[in-house]
Amino acid sequence: MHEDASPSAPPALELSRVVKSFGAVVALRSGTITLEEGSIHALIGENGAGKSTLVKIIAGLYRRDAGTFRLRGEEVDFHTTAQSKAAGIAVIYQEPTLFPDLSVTENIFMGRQPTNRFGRIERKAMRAEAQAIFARLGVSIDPDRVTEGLSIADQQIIEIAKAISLDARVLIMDEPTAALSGVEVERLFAVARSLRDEGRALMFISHRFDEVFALCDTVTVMRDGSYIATTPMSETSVAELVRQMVGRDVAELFPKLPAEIGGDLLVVDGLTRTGVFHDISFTVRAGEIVGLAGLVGAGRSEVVRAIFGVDPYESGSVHVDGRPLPKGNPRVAMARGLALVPEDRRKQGLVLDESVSRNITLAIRSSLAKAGLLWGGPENAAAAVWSSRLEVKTASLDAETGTLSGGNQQKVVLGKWLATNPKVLIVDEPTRGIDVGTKAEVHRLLSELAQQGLAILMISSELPEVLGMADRVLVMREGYLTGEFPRSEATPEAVMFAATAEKEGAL
Amino acid sequence: MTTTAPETQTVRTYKAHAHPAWRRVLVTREAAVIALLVIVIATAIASVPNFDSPLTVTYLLRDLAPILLIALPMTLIIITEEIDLSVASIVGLTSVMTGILTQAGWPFAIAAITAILVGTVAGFINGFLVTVVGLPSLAVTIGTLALFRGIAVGLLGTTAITEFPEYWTDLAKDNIPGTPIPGIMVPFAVLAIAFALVLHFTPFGRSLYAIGLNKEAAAFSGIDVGRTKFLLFMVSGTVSGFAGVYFTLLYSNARGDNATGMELSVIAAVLLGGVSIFGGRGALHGVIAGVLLIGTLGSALRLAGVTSDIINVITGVLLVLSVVSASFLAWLRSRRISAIGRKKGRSSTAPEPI
Amino acid sequence: MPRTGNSVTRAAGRTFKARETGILLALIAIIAVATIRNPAFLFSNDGFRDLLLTPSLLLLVAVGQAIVIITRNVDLSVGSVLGLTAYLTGRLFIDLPGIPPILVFVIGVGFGAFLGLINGALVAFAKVPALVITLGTLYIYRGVNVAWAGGDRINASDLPADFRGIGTGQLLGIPFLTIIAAVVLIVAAWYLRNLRSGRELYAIGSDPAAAHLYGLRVTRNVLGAFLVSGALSGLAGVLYAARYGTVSSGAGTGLELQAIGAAVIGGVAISGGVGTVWGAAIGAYLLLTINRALPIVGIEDFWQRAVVGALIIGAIVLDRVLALRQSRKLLEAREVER
Amino acid sequence: AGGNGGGDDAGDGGDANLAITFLPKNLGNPYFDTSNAGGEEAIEEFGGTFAEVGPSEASPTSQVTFIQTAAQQGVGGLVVSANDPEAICDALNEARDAGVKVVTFDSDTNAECRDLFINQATAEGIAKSQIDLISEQIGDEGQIAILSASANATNQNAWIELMEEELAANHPNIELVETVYGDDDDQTSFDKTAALLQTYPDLKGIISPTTVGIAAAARYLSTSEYKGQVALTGLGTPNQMREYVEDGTVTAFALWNPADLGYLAAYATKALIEGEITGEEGDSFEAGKLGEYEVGADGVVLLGDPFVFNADNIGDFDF
Ligand SMILES: Nc1ncnc2c1ncn2[C@@H]1O[C@H](COP(=O)(O)OP(=O)(O)OP(=O)(O)O)[C@@H](O)[C@H]1O
Ligand SMILES: Nc1ncnc2c1ncn2[C@@H]1O[C@H](COP(=O)(O)OP(=O)(O)OP(=O)(O)O)[C@@H](O)[C@H]1O
Ligand SMILES: [Mg+2]
Ligand SMILES: [Mg+2]
Repeated sequence: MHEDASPSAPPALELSRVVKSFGAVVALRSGTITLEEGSIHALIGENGAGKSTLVKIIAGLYRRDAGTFRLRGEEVDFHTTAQSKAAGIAVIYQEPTLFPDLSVTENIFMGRQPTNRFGRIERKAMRAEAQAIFARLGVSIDPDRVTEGLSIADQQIIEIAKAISLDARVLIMDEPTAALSGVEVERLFAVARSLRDEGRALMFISHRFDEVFALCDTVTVMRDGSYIATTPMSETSVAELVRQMVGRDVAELFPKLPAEIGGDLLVVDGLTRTGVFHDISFTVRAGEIVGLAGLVGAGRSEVVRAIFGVDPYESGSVHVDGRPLPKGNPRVAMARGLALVPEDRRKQGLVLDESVSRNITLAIRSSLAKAGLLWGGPENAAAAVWSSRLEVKTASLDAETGTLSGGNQQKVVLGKWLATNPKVLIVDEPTRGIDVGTKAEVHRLLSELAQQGLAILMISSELPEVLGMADRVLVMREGYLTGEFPRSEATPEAVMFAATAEKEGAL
Repeated sequence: MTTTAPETQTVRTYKAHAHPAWRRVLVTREAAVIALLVIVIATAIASVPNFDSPLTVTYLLRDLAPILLIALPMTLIIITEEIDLSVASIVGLTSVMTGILTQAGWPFAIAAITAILVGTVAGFINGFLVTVVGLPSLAVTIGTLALFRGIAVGLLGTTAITEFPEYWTDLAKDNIPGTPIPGIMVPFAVLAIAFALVLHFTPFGRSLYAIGLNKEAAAFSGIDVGRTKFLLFMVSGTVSGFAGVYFTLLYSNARGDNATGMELSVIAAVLLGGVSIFGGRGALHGVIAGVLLIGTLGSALRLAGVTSDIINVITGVLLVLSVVSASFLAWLRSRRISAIGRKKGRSSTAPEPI
Repeated sequence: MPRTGNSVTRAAGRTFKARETGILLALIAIIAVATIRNPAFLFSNDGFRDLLLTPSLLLLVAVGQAIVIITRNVDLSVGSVLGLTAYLTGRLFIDLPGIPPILVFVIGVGFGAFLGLINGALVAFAKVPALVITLGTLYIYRGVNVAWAGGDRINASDLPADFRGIGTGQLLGIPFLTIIAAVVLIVAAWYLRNLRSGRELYAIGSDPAAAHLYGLRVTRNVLGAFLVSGALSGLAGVLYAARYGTVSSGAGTGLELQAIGAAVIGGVAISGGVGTVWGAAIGAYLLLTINRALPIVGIEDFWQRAVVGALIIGAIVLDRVLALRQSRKLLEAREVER
Repeated sequence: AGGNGGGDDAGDGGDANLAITFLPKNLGNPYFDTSNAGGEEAIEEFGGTFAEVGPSEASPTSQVTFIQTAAQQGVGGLVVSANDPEAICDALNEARDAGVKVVTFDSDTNAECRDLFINQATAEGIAKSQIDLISEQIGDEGQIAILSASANATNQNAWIELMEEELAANHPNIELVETVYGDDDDQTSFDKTAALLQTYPDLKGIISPTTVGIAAAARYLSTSEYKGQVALTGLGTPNQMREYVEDGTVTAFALWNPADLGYLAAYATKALIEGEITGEEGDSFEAGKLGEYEVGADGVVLLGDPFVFNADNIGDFDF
């Protein structure tokens, strides 16, 4: 019990030693955070630290396994998100969760539309209110259009509008700024500050330190599902926070090995897809790691998906090792030595309900077949080789991949693609959601592979990772390639400027 | 310029399987269906008069043959998370085609092959609409169910064609010499083995499961999801066409309404056999056992004087129970796991936060 | 009221509504052609009456089906539910002579709702696919019906004349059945558009996972959708008995595909979240009116089903083409915004 | 395989297997309910075992399963109304090979697939009575249409053909505009009647030579503006038609007594099982209360002439 806490007003929201596990994965070991009214509280931590899990427990989406959860001093236990909403908690989830077939207005008010005495929804009032909120946020989105096809940024803005319209005492924002431009972020901050000044409690999750320092009053750091420390913003520094987050020095995370740079292995020229990306040209050479940086939503994933052939493109060309690659044909791309470790491993990288063995051999299944027939033996043998090489932690090869921890899942995806023996390896967010130790291992592996002569194109939203690993850094913004820096010139300022500045300048 | 062969010093070794072989074989949905089938057969032999006669086997397999045949491609289609409701209409259409062409004086073999090709074309239409136009297969095949049936009924109008060369009708009906097993079981066995091999022991089969479980990940692994499904719909049309020719010969009868409603029998049997309607789960031996289970149960009950309506009720109950029990077991398991998790959480006395 | 939307998104909104308008025009065109060929199709008492009357039963079932499909489910058991309640209706009049028709309506609708509730409970609580469950109950309900009826059937003479009058009678030239169907349609459409739980049905069908995140009562709503579908099929069953007088154990066989067909033609997306009961209702009228118009236009009876099939496919292909056009326009609009 | 029945009554069969199964076109059809009741009455009289099975929809392929089951059960005789003359032929022959005596009634198969056919009336007799009734009711001129059962029903098609010949030969002013099929399904027949009246505004009369069809058509007419304007006749049962004869929708229709048909079929089957007859032309047998019958050409036994029901006599019947 916190007898020493201010006895006058209980904190708006208080979580203490909350535990949550999914099967064998312990997502949250001891989640602890205290939100005060009239204050903005930052929650930071590496990918997979358990921030979103904590948020979902507050939202009533998950039920905690243990620990206490108090709201204005009273212990609560939410079974559904409706209960937390009713208790005055508004949540912006990390991934936008809109109903694509419904209008923007309906999305904002779903389940609590203004009604008249007879329960009839008052459409006019609803629409007017939506417009008022958009005006406050300073954005122009047609409240009558369906949300299908909106950009990620617009979707995120609707999520924010939704949370604001709730008029909640507690507002939780899980990476709301990830997809927003500088101007939009500023507007959001203005709204957040005014809400704080009205006496509400806010929680803000972000990976960008500048934002955290600009907006928040207090900061809580988490690592590996555990609470590490809570400090007033004024008494800490970026270096201190990073030390708390990572638990060691950052430098050793990026063990860059010297590699001999060879000829062009991947040549992309003038790639264009209307509305998504434009005139993208670059090359990746043997032995080279090229980083592709940019804000979330810049279109980096779309570019590499088009290169690999999963997505279409309208014009431009792709050459692998000197030979042109046909459009939209991943099979040929694979045969020519291209491999893509996709950004969303749960959706794109793995068949979660299949065994580890089947996943690792999925991309090489044809070459494992003898006389057209494929038996379990060769599959398991091939899978065992790559599992042990990457040290995948699994009890058996027929365990369902979905039961593995995130980092081990990522290793399975890496193994699956390394098994194809590629010349060019494209990795999209290779360390998203994996723990610190594994992260270093992945980095070491990428470095080794480059040393062996692979051409590697690495997309990452973590600037330190890009700067630490890449021989060359490309930057994308809004579908355009806006910068290219050799390792020596790639400073955080230069890269961030290329990723954001021009847009702000234009506005 | 390639990755080196994986280092030989294996740090970890991996068991291929978490459970011993007998458990993997016996504790499965398929094994349960087969066990149920054996129980039904044993009970029927013991208590239903005349069930043990060879005629039972002959009639049962003959009548089930079209369902058995169509269940093969249907299994593959449902495993890729699609569905084909138009199969019975394709049977009707090819039956009518066989009749019309035979009546027009074509040699029967040519007429039959042409009819089967019509089935392929029907499957092509389904495949095109589902994969190229990108429509949901449930909606598409509800449409083609009406369309193909409508063409069949429209072509033949009031008449039924009943004259077919005796050689062929006998061929369709004759047993394998010296056994009570109808000759149609020979092509069925060949097809069943081929389908089983393809589904369970080829790279193509692996891709079907991957598509059913996660088609995005499948596409990212270089699997041409569209082309694969297209192919399956065409195979489904072809096999349904073959079943249509057999159906025509078995009853010496080409009519527009032949095999009406058979799609539901096929799908019911496939689902009973352990194939998940959400795709990615199921095995052919389970499906064959599922078809035989429904057929045998029906045959035994009819012999015992139970009317066809009760048989329908039993089929329906089996179907509902089979999915509900699976989801009930999954629910039990998840409850156990979360209970364990909660216990773990409580016992771990985390240090008081700073 | 200021409009912030640009012209493209407004155009997209228009194509959305164009779907119902489109098939309404198709329906009107068919009626026009048939009437030109044979004026009695529209301009005779019976012609006008049958035009309204014939699709009324299907309309009721299709409205229920549309509600279920909007939640991203499907109800294959509607034909069996209709058959069973129709038979129940007859039995009630035979076994309880003098029972007031209104009570029969209440029992029939209640019984249909109960059958729908069984479907809904299995789907919502056991979390198993609706297609499998309702395929199972299609067999079960029909089997129970046949077992119960045996060789018997309900004859017109078993039903009181005033009850049968509901099936054939009219008010101001409009058949009672059509009036009942219209009332149900208006109530359902109003509910889906104007009440919170109606909108929640759309949300659930649009993205079930997001609906869960929102804290919408997914289970309760899905249960409710099946219950309504069952109740409407039950109502249609009672009215079937009133209209046709004779009820055999096969009544309503194959109706499920017609109902789904009507909904799909009317623009209710099989993947949920999109469509209106108006569309489903027009779809029902289109399906059955085509059936009656084809012989007049000179197309043989036997080809009707083929035309219906082509119609269903044409409708969903059209939908798809419109959707593709819309998404391309939206992309281009984004391009311009940049 | 021993049957579950067995008659030990008089007759040269002695311990003959008198388990007889009736297989109508479909269940839930009142016409067959009546005929099967006649069969059951006869079987009770001579001490056999009666069973009734059938598909719920009138299709030949679904009848095959029931024929096969009967053969497996080893019944003594099977009485069938065929949904298709050819499609169930092989199944019937297989049953005969297994020792089952096969008698068709109401709707025949090819002569070589059964032992006997119990004909309710000659096709000529039926066709002529239908045409006579309609021409009388519409004044021997104008458009008429036929509402038949299924498109493949042997008996229906034979009658329709003969009706067309009769019209061509003796009623040149009557035009048969269309034949539609109600599939012996009440709703379909009802809707088809509606469609007919729409399509042919000048229609004077409808012939529906099927009990389901005529009842459905009468029900439609009775509440429509065409009541009394469009004549309706055909083959129907008195109980179903009583209301419409009394309210003037229908003046007269015809039928034989279906109960007698089933009764006769049962006795004929018994005679076959006991070896009293073999189905040869000229064989004769005793059929209980109906008296003695003789087998005609092609193994056909004729029940008698159709009977015309009208307002004057309908009160005398109850079936
Ligand atoms: N539903 C789930 N099932 C299994 N494991 C899960 C589930 N949700 C989260 N996890 C795991 O729990 C851990 C914590 O995840 P969480 O999403 O809370 O991290 P986070 O701090 O929000 O990371 P990020 O910054 O990437 O958003 C991760 O290892 C994740 O893989
Ligand atoms: N569901 C969607 N609907 C419409 N547009 C989308 C959608 N998802 C992404 N986009 C748009 O596509 C472009 C690229 O998005 P994406 O998030 O893949 O970019 P990214 O640079 O790969 O970001 P990340 O850091 O997440 O990898 C953006 O303009 C985004 O707005
Ligand atoms: Mg997170
Ligand atoms: Mg990306």
